[in-house]
Amino acid sequence: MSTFYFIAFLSIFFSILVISAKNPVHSILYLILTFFTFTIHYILMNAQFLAIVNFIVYMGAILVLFLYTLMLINLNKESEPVKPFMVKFAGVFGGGILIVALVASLKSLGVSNPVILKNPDLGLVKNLGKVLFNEFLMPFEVSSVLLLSAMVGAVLLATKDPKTA
Amino acid sequence: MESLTNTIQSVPLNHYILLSTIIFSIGVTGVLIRRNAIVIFMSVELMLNAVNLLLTAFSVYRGDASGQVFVFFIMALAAAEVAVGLAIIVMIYRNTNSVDINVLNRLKW
Amino acid sequence: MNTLIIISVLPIVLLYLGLYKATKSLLPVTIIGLLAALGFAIAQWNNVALPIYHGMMMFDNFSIAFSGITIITTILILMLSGGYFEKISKHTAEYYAIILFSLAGIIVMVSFYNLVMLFIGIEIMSVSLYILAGIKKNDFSSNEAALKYFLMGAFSTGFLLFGITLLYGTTGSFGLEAIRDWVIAHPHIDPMFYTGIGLIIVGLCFKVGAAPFHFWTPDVYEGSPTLITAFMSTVVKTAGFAAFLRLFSACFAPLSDFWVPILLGITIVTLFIGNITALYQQSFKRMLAFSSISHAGYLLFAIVALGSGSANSVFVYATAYSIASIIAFGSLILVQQQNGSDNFESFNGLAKNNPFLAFVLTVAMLSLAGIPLTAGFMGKFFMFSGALAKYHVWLVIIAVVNAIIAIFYYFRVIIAMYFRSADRAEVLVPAYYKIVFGFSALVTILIGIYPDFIARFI
Amino acid sequence: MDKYIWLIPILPLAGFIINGLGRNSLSKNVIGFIGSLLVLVSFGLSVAVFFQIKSTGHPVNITYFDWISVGQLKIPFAFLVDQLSSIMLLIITGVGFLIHLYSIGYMHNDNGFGKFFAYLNLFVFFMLLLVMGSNYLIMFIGWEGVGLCSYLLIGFWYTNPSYADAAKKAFIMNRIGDLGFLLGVFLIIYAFGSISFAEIFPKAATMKVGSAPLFAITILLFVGAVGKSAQLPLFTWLPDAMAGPTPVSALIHAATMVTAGIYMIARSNIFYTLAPDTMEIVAIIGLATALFAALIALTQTDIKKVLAYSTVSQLGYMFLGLGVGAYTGAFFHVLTHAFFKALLFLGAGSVIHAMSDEQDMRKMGGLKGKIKITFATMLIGTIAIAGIPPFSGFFSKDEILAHAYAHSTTFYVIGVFTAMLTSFYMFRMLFLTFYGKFRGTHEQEHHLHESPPSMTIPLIVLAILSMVGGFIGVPEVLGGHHELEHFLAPVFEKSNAILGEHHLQASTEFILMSISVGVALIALIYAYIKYGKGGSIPVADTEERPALTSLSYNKFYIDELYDMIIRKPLDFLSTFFYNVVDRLGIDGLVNGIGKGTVESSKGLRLLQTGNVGFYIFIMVLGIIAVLAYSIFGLTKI
Amino acid sequence: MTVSILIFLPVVAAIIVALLKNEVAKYAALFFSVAELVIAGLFLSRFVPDASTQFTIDVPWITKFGIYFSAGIDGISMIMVLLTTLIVPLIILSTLQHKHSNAGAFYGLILFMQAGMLVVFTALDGFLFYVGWEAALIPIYFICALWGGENRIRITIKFFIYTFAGSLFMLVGIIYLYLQSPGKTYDLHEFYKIGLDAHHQSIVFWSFFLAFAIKMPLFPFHTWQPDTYTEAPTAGTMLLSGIMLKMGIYGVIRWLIPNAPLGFIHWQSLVMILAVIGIVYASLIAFNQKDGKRLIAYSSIAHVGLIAAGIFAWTTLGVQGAMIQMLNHGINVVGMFFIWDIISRRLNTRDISQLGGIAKVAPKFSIAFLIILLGTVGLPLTNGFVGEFLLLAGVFQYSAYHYLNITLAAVAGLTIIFGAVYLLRMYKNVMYGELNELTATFTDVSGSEKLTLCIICVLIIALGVYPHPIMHISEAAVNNLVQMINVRGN
Repeated sequence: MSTFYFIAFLSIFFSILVISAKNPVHSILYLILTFFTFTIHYILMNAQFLAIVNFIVYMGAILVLFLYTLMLINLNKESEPVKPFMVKFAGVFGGGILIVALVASLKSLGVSNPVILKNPDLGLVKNLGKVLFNEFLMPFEVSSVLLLSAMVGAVLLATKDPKTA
Repeated sequence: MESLTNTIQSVPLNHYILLSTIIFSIGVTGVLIRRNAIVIFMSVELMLNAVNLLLTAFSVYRGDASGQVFVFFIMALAAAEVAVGLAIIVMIYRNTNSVDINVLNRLKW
Repeated sequence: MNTLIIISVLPIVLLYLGLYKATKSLLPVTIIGLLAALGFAIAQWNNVALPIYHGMMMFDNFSIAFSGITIITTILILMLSGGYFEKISKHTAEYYAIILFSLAGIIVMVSFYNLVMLFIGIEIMSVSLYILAGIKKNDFSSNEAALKYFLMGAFSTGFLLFGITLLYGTTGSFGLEAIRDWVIAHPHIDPMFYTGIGLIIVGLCFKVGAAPFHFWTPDVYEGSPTLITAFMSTVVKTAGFAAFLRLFSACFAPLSDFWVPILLGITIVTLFIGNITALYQQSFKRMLAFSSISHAGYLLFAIVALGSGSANSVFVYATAYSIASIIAFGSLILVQQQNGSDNFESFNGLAKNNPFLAFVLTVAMLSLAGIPLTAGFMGKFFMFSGALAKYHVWLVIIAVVNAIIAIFYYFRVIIAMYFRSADRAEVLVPAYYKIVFGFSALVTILIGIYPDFIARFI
Repeated sequence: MDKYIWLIPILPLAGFIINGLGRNSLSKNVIGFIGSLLVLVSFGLSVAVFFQIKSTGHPVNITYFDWISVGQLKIPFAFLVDQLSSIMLLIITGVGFLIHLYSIGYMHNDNGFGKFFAYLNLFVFFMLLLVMGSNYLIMFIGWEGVGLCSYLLIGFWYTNPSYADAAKKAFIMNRIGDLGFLLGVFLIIYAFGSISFAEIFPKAATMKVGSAPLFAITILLFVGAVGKSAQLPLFTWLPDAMAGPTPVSALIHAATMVTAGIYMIARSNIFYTLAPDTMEIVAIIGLATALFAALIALTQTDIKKVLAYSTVSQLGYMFLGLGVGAYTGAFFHVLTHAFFKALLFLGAGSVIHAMSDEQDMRKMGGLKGKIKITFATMLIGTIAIAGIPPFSGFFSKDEILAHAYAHSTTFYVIGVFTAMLTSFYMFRMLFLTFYGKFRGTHEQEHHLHESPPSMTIPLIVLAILSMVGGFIGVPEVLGGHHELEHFLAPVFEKSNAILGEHHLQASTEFILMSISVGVALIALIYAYIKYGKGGSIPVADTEERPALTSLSYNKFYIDELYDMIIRKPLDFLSTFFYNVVDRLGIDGLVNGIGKGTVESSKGLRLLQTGNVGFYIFIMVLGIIAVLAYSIFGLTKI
Repeated sequence: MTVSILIFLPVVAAIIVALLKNEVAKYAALFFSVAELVIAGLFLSRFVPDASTQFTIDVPWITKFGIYFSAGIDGISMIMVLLTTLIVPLIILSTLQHKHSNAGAFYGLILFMQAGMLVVFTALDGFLFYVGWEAALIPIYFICALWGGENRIRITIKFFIYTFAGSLFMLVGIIYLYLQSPGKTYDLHEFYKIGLDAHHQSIVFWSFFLAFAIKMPLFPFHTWQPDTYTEAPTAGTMLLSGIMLKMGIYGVIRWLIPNAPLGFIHWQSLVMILAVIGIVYASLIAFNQKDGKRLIAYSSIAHVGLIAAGIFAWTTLGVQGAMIQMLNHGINVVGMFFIWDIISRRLNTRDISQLGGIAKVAPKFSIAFLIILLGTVGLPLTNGFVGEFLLLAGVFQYSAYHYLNITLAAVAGLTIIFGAVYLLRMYKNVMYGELNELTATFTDVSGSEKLTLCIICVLIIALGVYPHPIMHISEAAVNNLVQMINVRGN
């Protein structure tokens, strides 16, 4: 139990660092840490498949892509102009209010049932695979369109046009 | 592993909700206060992950696998989005040598 | 289902055609493919509709009707693309492909029967649109549009997902049927569910461009290539509303006491922001963007006054709006090509040299303004009827006030074309354009005179 | 005879159409001949009708077609000729014919000869309609129709703007009265459900004296009469109407149209009898007008203006007569007045003709030897109007004064005073014109000539009528037995029954008569001393006048007063309404809404800053609002 | 033989004419409009003047909403149909000497507008009524904006938006009635049966009233009108004033009062007062107008105010008066605008102060002008009188009944004085006085102008002398309607 709270604290801590770090590269590094804490959360919930996917896809691929892009366009320095204090304040304030509003509207600050693993095998690859390729086959297939489209698009946009520019 | 997962047994669902709400909102705050498009995008990713976490918690709580499958799809989306998003950012950087969103105010009024 | 398969496979074919430099065949192949898809869709008309693939999708008349109209609209828009994409770059195949990917997403959106499908459909559509908005890679506006759309879209996706998650958390399922059953079975609903609905509303309102989540619309519409703007403001908007309506009528109808006030507020704000802001625009394109916001407001009527007629109202309205918008954007493309400007002034004196173009554009504007004997009026009429039936009298009165404001900016085009003179040469209208314009104008008037032939769908 | 009665009005109408269409193609002789002849035929028919009624005693009532019929209200196009109207027919067609005849000579050199005759014929048509109508609406047709003809004829020489203005003024003032008339008609419809004389008068006769609707009806109808018969306060149009050709002044503005008001009240006598308050008002207005106009006439220098004011004054007398219940007397005066005033106008016309269109008496003088017939006839007319027996004016005026005396001594005194003034200004006119030295230009003197026979014959005929016309109403004290009264008795039967006979003693009557004759003679003598023998002439316009004279000469500044209290405020209101209320106020509001919307658009579009951060911030605010609603809104559900 | 012939002939004609060029279009339009008049005459000859609705057509249109293409002619509609079919050829005739650019479109629009107005006047279905209402608006907007004067763009858009605003509220009212109707249809007679409570009827009343009041226009909703009349081409002005504003009046009779009788009673006095204020107000403003067309525009507001007052008095007298006066006003006002058209075409000005003495050079013209003027001021034996008399009588009945004694009628009656004042002033300034340099060039009317004026003058006098046949047409229908909605309960 205390493990959860510790990890939760870390999650929040790192995510705050993500948005407050001046250097974008640091932000990414903090984000990696944050995602790592998420992976731990998944493991805690015995969602092994997600933990692995999160580790590989998010931290391994996506964030590295971020980092790569940052390096590519030389933004690895504290180049970002600082927003006016008022804007920042308004942003933080808005975010804070959002937390309060969300939580309040969920009305679940009070104690509720603990999360109990009814089915310890739930998050295992085998189990999820069954669900994914049975019930969720259709979305799985369709999401290939998504990826294809994104792929084509990314290539289309990121390539330099030889003629122009 | 077993002992690790057992610790979860006594964490109320609400705390998961609270946690992901907070992280979600931190993501939102990040979007609000940053000007670097990439960092903003990262904040969005933070938001998505908060949702993922919550979905997983619900899934576990309900003992229903579909939540975790949904997380899988979200990750697929995130991958697609990152590909496209970074491509766009790179494209813009080529044209403007900047990824500051405040520079992007040609379209207004 | 065949429709979806065809539309998903077609872009791959196109990409191959592009690879082999068969640029000439792209448009015909696309159109033939879409017509085939349309044919398959219509073939299923009135078949007994059951959820398929474990309740993931359902091709009922609703979905067929909206698939049909989105496909037709896409065909019309693509017919305007002759020569348009070539001017941007030589990657025309990709452009067609991505549009079709987007359309695939839309087909999913209008046929979903599970929130997962809704989500994936929306994302396919959105991600494709992010790309399409930015295809003019060297155009600063296009870049900006793409980034703005992307950032805000991704941001709003977060809320949509959060909402879906909360629904899942309370009901334990993503299936529409399961959620509806759960709603009916639980008179005292967990607050989390309500919050979920609220956040889903936010997410969807973003997609359809309703205030105060509309901010991306004008900028993105203006910055994107005009043809893409046409696609966004017609097909995408239609799909957004179809999805919106499908979700709410299937799941949340019993909870209307909760979400109607939210949507009511959003509707009113949307109407006012859209119409009033459109009033002062100097750019025709940007005016259309704001007008599309206001039309979102009218379309929201169907959801606010959710009832058996809602689907029909949305269908008629969206059809009317789409075909009129196609004419508007099509003419804009032509005028822009000639004048290089999308200001109202660039339409001055158009009637003298291009009476046909001026006439169809007038029909389109009248339709958008909701003048009787055009389809737009029927759309508004259906919407008002629905809202009044639910006793939203004030809403209708506000809508009336807004309809009055709207006349002013729509008529600016007409005034420019007919009553202001300018030295200008005749705008060349390609044959494809003429067909599209003629067809659209005809349909607009036809629906305006005898709406029964589409009003009995669904 | 009943079968041909429609011909009486239709013949002049035919004349109008023929002359109107052929005004450029027909020769002047033909036009004059057609115009006069048709009126003459009408006159013949009128005589026939008159004798038929005189012999049978029954009125003729013929319905032609449904004119207006709405719900309960049925208004047929129908004629009613009874004793009253038959006499009016005679006056209109008879005097009318003479004036047509006169006009042939008078207008001979005018370019608009055909038009003039067309209008005259049209006028006769409308006037006949007025008196023949069997209900108030047909009467109203004529009522307004004569107003129109009056307008057209006053503005006959329209190139002169002031003439055109006079025409307009006449029409508008008449219309003010017409509104009152119309409202009266509405009230009659409302009270009786009909407007046919034959239906409503018997109904009215059963009502109580002084009942409220009758008061309102009579007052409203009287407003109409005030406008048409140029009474206070609506009399100013009549003097201005002298802008028209002189025959018009004679026919319309002396003999016929202006008496329509008296005719109408005489026609509705039962209403008035039952509304004594109105009677009082009528009498007072009549008396005031008589005096007021006479005062103005005292100092006028334009020969036609003098006659015009005298007409107003005489009309006032008639109203006085009506007001004191002397219906027959008033009508008698209508009759005699028609003769002598037509005569005087035509005579004045003859003078003007002779003087090469000069109307200012200060430039005349010494004409009696040059235009003898005119002088002689004018003299007769003057004596008649002055009320010197045995000429016609004496009898009729005396009858009114006698009734006035019976009603109230004050009325009588003022009446007699007015009679004295009348005598004075009339003889002043006569002396100024015909006596003394010629004061005109040499050219005018050279040009002096007596008028052609077509003009003098009517003068002579009218002079004879003015002399003998009074004998149809010789009162019993003078040994007559008042033919007119007996003839008209059926018309006023019910009124008289209610009013009761109030016979003055014969001695009183004699005294009254001698007083009035006496004052007339005194005035005559004074006028002679001052203008005939003394040869004084009114001062030129440029010179100062004594205050009172000036007041009279300037018509008590009535026109200026109206200008100030009515016309100017209305014009001001008009401009104010247009510029301030309409343009700035209402339209400003309408435009303001439009402008406001555009302005708000200007403001609202600034929301679209182009900054993604800001957009998202607003989105977040929106989301917070939605969430806040779900927090607070939920409590309700 | 159904009314659809009457409705669709102009539509077909409009399309044909729109495709023709210049002179051909002109004469084709004239031919079609006369043909339409002949057909209307045919209808009239077969018309039985009782309270029934004849020549009906009733086919499903939008089944989902119970909308039918349902139209027919009763006595009230017959008069309006006559008005429309009579005035339109007259207007086309009056334009024969004009050279309109793009004549095909011009005449096509006129004919299309005629169809719209005929729909309004014959519709028995709320939706159809509304559609006709707007269908008549679009063409006139284009007529005014395409062939109008200098400020036409700003003014016509204002006109369009203003009137459209009103009619949208009416649409709301119509839909509302539909939703309340027992059979869920847009059928007029179903609407009559709804029987809402007074409060809801008030809402319905206002929603309709706004549309009609703006269209007429009634004070204080009139400010679009003088500008529009001034800027519009004369044919447009004639269409607007001659026929279109009668749509509003007709609407009051057929759609407003019977659909919301309780609301009507509740607001009757206010509306009456508005109408009467409008009469005096507009008349006063007309006093000092310099522009002839604008003067006639204000005079038209005053006249329409009287018609409105007569209707809102809701007595047989008043409503019958309104019926006949609509016809009369149509003829007179078209005549008036034609007069000004002739003047402004010859002299290129409508400034009254620049004119004068025209009577001298143009006697025929001056006579026609005078007759039209007399008709307008309502002199007896001209058409205007019968109408004004009945209207005022109706107002009088109302005011007498409502213990206002005669105040309201007396104030309303000021129109006959004021009308004379401003019109005679105008006549004097234009026709009388000496010629000046400008007016000396004036030539008398000839050809088609003469014919048009002749027809108008003959109509003015004929209707004034013998109005009975016309009144007979609508008598039964009006009686029936007034009896049905007996607001006094007696």
